[in-house]
Amino acid sequence: MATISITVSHDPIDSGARLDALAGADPDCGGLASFVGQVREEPGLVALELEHYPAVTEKALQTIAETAARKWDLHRAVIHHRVGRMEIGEVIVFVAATAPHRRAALDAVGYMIDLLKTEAPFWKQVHSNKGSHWVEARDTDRDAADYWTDQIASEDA
Amino acid sequence: MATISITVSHDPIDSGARLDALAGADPDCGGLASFVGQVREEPGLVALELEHYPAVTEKALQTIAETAARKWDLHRAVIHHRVGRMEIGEVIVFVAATAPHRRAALDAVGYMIDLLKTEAPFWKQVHSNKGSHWVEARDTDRDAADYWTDQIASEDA
Amino acid sequence: MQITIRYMASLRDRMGKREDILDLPDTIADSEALTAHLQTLDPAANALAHPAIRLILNDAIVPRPSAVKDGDTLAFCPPFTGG
Amino acid sequence: MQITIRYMASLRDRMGKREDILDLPDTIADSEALTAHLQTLDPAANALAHPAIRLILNDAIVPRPSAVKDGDTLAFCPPFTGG
Repeated sequence: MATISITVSHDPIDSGARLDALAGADPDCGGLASFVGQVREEPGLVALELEHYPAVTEKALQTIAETAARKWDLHRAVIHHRVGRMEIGEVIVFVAATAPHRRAALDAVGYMIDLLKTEAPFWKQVHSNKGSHWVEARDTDRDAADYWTDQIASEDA
Repeated sequence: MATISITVSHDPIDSGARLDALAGADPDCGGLASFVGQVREEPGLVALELEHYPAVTEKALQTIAETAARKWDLHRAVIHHRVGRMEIGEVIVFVAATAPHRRAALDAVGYMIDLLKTEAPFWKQVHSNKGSHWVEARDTDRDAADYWTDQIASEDA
Repeated sequence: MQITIRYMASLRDRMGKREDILDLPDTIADSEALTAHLQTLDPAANALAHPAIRLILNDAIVPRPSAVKDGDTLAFCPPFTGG
Repeated sequence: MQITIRYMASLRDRMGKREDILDLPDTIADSEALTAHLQTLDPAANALAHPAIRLILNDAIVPRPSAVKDGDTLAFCPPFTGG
């Protein structure tokens, strides 16, 4: 049974400390993959603000992590997502997986980051020096999530 | 031009500190992917010992990181590999990439870890409670490296 | 029946409010009838009918259409943009 | 000509030594002629002829066969197993 860890919080995410907590935590796992999503510098951007739907978000992330753990035989699956206001360079999301083999850990992290972008109720607002606007969903994100959904469906078939 | 960082050293690798050094280092990058390879617990295993071919190793890792940086438009590519004796749970290798987009960062890390397993002159020896033996190369590692080589060749064609 | 309606993110800006608590005729059986009803009250609610808008019913993400009943909380959600 | 030959990892164990510095006839023009010569000196060197064995010539990984010349260092390498 995989260990799943999900947090959604206003507190800054310390990626290094999160990775340290995972490194060596599963001695039977050779591979630990992670992804850190950060606020990217863009012309005029002052901050991002992330809003979510409490309780539903955590449940959605839990489902994503459990699905990944099952599909890739993970020993550990971790999603830490920040909400509230974040400045350039700050961490929005930390995703990680441990598995006996490297490919499984890397693919699982790719899956989790792709799915959480379209299947967990977060909304991103950009505060720029010209005002504020909501970020529009991107077709490429939708396509990335669909890719996995199709793949899992065809394996289950 | 991407920033490439390669180290081969006997010193323990602190994955968290390495990740922290990268998080926020490229404000124009939204994505930071990493992979940590650790000594996996196995029946009887006491330690691993990694030997390498100085100068040639660093050059091989540099080539792998530069190829990844070019193919995936990375801003930063990092390979830190430990040599010498390592106990269970200790970090053998830390690979990371930053890129504007998450898929590029994740694929580049997958490429680098696959290639360094078969294209850099490291040799792994297992010290167990029954004695010592050299680790045999695995066909699956060879296949993983070939996959990328074929892919890059077909894109260049 | 009484339904609590939430407007999330950009829909909150569009509707100019966070929430409505409405007493509705029992003939409104699902999310789509409810959306149509809201459109009669405020043309801004046309945005709720867009097929990309997703629903959270009580504490679950649900498909469109979904049945609604007395006491439910239904949130209209623009496409998610986390990560 | 003089060639320094290194035996890496498991080949070091197999050959029972790390290195040979050999004075060789100039007729030995490449890595394969050299391997054949080593096999005449010690049957353990048969392991060097295996196609999976790779070569490092001076400071570069090179294909088999590769030309060798006076002053070169040639290392015989089992398949790499890093990471």
